[in-house]
Amino acid sequence: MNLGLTQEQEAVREVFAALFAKESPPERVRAAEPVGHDPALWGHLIATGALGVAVPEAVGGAGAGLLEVALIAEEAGRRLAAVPFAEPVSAARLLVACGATELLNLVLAGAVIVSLATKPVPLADQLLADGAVADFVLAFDGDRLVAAGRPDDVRHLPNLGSVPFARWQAITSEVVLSDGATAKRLFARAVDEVRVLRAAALIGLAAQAIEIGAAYARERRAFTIPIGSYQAVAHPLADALVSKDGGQLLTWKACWAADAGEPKAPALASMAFAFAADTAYHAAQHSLHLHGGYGFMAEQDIQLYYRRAMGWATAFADPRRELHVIADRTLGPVGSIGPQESTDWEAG
Amino acid sequence: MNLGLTQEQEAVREVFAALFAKESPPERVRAAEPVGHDPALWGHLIATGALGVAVPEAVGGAGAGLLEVALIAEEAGRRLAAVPFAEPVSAARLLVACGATELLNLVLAGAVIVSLATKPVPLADQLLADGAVADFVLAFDGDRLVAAGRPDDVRHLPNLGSVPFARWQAITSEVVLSDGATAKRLFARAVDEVRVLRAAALIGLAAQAIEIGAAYARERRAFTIPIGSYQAVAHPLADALVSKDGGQLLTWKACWAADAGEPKAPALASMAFAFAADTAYHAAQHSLHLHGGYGFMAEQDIQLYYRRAMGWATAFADPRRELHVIADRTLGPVGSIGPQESTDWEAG
Amino acid sequence: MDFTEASNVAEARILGQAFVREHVTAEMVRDELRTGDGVSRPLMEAMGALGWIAPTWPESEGGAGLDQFQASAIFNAIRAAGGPMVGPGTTMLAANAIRAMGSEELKQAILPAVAKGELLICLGYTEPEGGSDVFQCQTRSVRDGDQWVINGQKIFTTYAHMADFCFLLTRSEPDSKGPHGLTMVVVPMDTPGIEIQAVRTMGYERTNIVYYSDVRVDDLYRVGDAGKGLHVMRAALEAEQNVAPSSRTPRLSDAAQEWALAAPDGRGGVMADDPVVRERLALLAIDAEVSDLLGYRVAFIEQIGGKPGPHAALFGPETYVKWSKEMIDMIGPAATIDWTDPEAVAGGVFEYHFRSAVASTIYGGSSEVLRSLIAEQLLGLPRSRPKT
Amino acid sequence: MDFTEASNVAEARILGQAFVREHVTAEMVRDELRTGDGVSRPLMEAMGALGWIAPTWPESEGGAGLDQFQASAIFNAIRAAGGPMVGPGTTMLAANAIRAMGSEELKQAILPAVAKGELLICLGYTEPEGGSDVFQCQTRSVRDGDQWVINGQKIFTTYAHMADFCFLLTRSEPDSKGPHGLTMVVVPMDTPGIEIQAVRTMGYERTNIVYYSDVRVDDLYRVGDAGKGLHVMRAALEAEQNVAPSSRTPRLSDAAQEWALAAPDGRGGVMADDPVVRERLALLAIDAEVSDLLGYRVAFIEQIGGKPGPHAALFGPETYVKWSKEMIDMIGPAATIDWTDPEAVAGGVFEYHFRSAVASTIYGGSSEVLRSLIAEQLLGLPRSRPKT
Repeated sequence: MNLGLTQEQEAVREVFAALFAKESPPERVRAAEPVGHDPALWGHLIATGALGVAVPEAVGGAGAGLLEVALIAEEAGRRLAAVPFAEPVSAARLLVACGATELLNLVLAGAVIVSLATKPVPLADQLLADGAVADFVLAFDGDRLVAAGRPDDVRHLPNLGSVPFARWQAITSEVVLSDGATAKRLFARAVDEVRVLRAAALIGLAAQAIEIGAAYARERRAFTIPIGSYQAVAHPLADALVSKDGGQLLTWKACWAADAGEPKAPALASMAFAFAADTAYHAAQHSLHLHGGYGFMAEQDIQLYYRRAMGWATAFADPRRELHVIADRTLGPVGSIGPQESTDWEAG
Repeated sequence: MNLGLTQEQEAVREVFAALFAKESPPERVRAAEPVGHDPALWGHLIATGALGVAVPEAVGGAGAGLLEVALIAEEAGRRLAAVPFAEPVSAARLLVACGATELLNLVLAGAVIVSLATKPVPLADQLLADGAVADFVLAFDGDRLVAAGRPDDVRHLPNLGSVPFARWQAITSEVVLSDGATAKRLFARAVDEVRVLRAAALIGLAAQAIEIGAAYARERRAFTIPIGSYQAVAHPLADALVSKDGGQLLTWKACWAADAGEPKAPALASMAFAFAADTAYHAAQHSLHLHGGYGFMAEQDIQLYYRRAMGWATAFADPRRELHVIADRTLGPVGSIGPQESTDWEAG
Repeated sequence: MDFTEASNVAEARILGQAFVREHVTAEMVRDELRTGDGVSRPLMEAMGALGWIAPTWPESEGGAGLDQFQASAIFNAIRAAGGPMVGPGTTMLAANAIRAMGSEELKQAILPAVAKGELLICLGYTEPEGGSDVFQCQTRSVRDGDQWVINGQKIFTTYAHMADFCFLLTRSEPDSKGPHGLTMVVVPMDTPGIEIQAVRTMGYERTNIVYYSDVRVDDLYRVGDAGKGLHVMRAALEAEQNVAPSSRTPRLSDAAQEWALAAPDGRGGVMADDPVVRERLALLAIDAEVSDLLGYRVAFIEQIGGKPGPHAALFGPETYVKWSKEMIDMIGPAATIDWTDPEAVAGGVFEYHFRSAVASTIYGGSSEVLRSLIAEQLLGLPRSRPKT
Repeated sequence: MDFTEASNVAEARILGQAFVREHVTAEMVRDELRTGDGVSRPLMEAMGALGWIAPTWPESEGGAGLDQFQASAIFNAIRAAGGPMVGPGTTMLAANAIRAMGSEELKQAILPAVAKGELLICLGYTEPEGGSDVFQCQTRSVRDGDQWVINGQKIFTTYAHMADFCFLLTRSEPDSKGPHGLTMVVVPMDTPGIEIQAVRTMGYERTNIVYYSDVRVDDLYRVGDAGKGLHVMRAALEAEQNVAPSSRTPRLSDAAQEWALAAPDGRGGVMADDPVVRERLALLAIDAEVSDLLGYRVAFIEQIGGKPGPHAALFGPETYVKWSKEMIDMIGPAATIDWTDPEAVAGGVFEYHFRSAVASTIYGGSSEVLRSLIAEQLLGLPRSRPKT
């Protein structure tokens, strides 16, 4: 049992913390709001090789694991970085698994953005989280895993969380990457990676929302004393901090399990997503609320966090429906379990 | 719209508030704990005609409605009265509806206790809320509504909430009261009456739990000031009061709807139960918690409330499963709804 | 006990719905979403023509002589259709205080025009430093002959840029503190020295910061006695004629049920068949019912002369915030698309609710202040915050 | 980063499980349920024989030289089987303080016997008026030659009626207040003047009120310097050798899953097929996982010399209370039948958890105190309660 980051992992974290602090301050986040994409920041990410951190060295990556990209996602979340990340990182690893090195090279070079459609239903039926900015989307229709090319007419759908949502009604090209059982397995793993990376981003978001709230509560006074002296302000913030720290560990464990090929990895991935979504919402909600009337002024940063806490989670899944995924993975699918013998009771 | 009680209703409330304050003080509640039944208190209830308040005058009752008995149930809940009430009141009204005046007369005279098995499954499969004390149980097996006589060997099952639970494995007699569609309709109405009366009892329980907690919070000091000065103590108590007052109104509305034959009555009955169960648990839980280490001492009254908040609700139903009953009654059963036309949006 | 809608309330509701069909146009609704002003002058005039700006005032004063329940029914019908009601509602807070405490001359100057829907009055209570604690008021008023000279700054002055007057809380006694030494003035907004700065909010609402620099106002516009601003504010808040806004939780519940009963689930049924949807809609329906009941409770207890406590003001907004989030979880990402896009679910109503809900736990007294009031006034607990 | 159980921890766990099969008898578990003492002398002696009472002490001191993770694995194995562990755990709090601050003579008199499982030490911190604020201590100690004379009253002294010593907080400086002027004494419980009154709790636990009347104790039994009781208490709380109790949330989760996977649903399947069960078990599984992780986090951060904060002490008990209620809702009324009846679900374990859970949000520092500590120490917020 070792919960510490290695020196290399700490270094990854620091580099990207510094990058996002510099290249994704609130004014840049606001400027990118209409579509939720900051091409200059994206350029920096490509230049630092962020998309290839968890891609093997043999095919042009840095050969690290999911944990390292989760650290980057967390720092991106902390600064509300207006760039696609979870799906493109997962998509890049999926390209590796499918041996699609040509497209992978374009991705790592920054020539194209490749995202992932995370539902196993026809592409046209999905609201794509990166649909407004992606050039290709990897999609699984239940049998085939394909790389679909961006339609000519893509309308960005303006939304609460500034997610670059779009629908792709008619695609311009389609390349089959894999099919059958292999495709299914690879797609499931890729979606689990999205779960974990979205969880990491939401944890980073929560961490910063708590810091913004705590800073305000230390300074702002009401009825002559700092509002942070009121338990109604302070205690939910303490709960948020505990959730954030717990959610971070859970996300890291999910990464470790995926990297180590542990059988519990899928269950942990869905747990991490559900818990992080809840954590981020409550942290941002309370932090916004304690700002009083200022909280919903457009000029305050906390409302940016509040809207994304909701938008980033729902872009992937309903946390409540995710509980049924967890149940499938911990208890087994419905109907799969015969009555078993109960064992002895355990007290206390 | 008139939310006030009539003078007669206020009088009912006052009479029974006084009765339970006198005949169900905490020491009597404790003395009755092993089985959860206080025969002397039961005798008083019979003597006051409480069981017949909502029975028509023509058959020996007082001719009032469900609202009046709910007021009694609320006062009983406030003092944790160790007597069966919701099921026997509902059973008495069911006997009226079935024309079983002979058994009804025995009930009103206090010669027998008749309760209700609230699940539409074989009697032997049910944990009967009044099983340890009832002489007859009215039960519905999906087709027939019967009055079943107490088995010779009934073992009381000791439990958290001092509910007189027992199972009736072999009954000694069985009289068919009704069958077919009529039986089904009458049984459903009777169960809804139990919902409402259990809700009323839980609301009364919540009200007193809040009072006990508030009294303690006014007096007890921690870190030199009364603990009621701490928002962490005071605010959840305020929320509990709001829930209690809201839950009381909801329960009254459910009574009114049942008495008035409103189509919304069944939906309101299940809403009242689910909301009251939640209200009672949270009120009692917070009130116990604010007592610190004293809260779980057996000698403190608040732990009596805490255990019954749980036990009285679960004796009837899981509040979460009750939500699906509400959904059936507000949205219609699953699969019953065809896609409909959406109408215009409504802003703000 | 009777929970049925009284026949005169049903009549009022039906009249309100008929009014909506005629006067609340799709364009008006869109304009409100676009500007966030909370005001439509044509709507106010149409309401005024029927005595509906001040529906609880007697007809002799330009009102409609309705009771609380009737007035609520009309206002709710207009709100449900998306008609901007912040303006009329807020104006009436000030107008009711003027009616209770103002001089005859002031009443004549203001009230008939208010009732006709011709005057719009904004509220100048909150200052940047004060927040929930309006008695931190630092905006100064100094008597100078027949005039008051006002200097200061107010925040959250919704529709200040459209208003005819501002119902302004000022400190007239220089050394006073807290609730003492305050004077209420209703300031004509075209007076020189007033500067208005727009503040955008995430809830599609516009509000304003208003700067007052040597603003000179005739003593005619003083409301109540000088130094007694506290009493005037109380009169504004406690006027029996105020029509409390109803909870939005029931409207969210209705919208969500409508969605669930119509949206296909892709398996030949509707989303209302999904257990994950059913459970949430059931819980929301309970909270909607309780919100409504607590609202009726306020009207009922006030009608019989009691003090209902802020239950409704706490429960309604808290449940509204909770469910505005849960409904987006339940419906999915399409519910976050905003009203400007045709793909928005139910015209973007869920996105709109999510953006607006959080403000509701602040504007009508923050939930924390309301919980403290309940703890102190109804449970007898000691005060949890310093006195000011 | 590595979340696998280290091989030496797995070994410790397996040894613990083997120990359980031999020493934690069904009779011992029943006795504990019946008496609520939290102590089994035979269990303590068996643990002592293996150095497991003080597993983190070196073997030369009678310990087993294990690390935190190994010690936890053993303790958890015994706890999971229902072995009463309150006695050994609490005794070690006092023993670790004595080890850190006691005189050589006192250490010799106490510690070897503790390690062997022969001595039981109870805690005398809390007084009736003080509650969470132990520094309200009014129990007086007065030096008289080579002795201390003690008068006062303590509450919540669990297993006082079985203990050999009480680790007692006293006020030795008459005019002192709060955390100053306190002296810690480890009082032999057979000293004349000690009277013990049983207090039953709803959680099947027995605790006690202990009265001290002119109780005379040799100065040998003073722990640390006179007047420095605060430091000794801190040493007790912060000793690296303490083995933090693990959260009960994961055990509740395991018990509930076991029930759901075995209990027939009456339609040929099991209760784990029911969506209402699945959703709750999934949420509980998450909270169980996070509880465990926060527990490991404490051990890990302490191991690298950091201060972990009371996350685990807050999250574990809060989720335990929540789920002990939800599991009864989910399973139904049969889960409320207590352990004395053969019909009890899973031997009454859910009823037991419900009764015990609430105490866990108080005993290890109330949740409110822990939240305030987090707010103050980790978020830099101002103090929310008066200083004492």
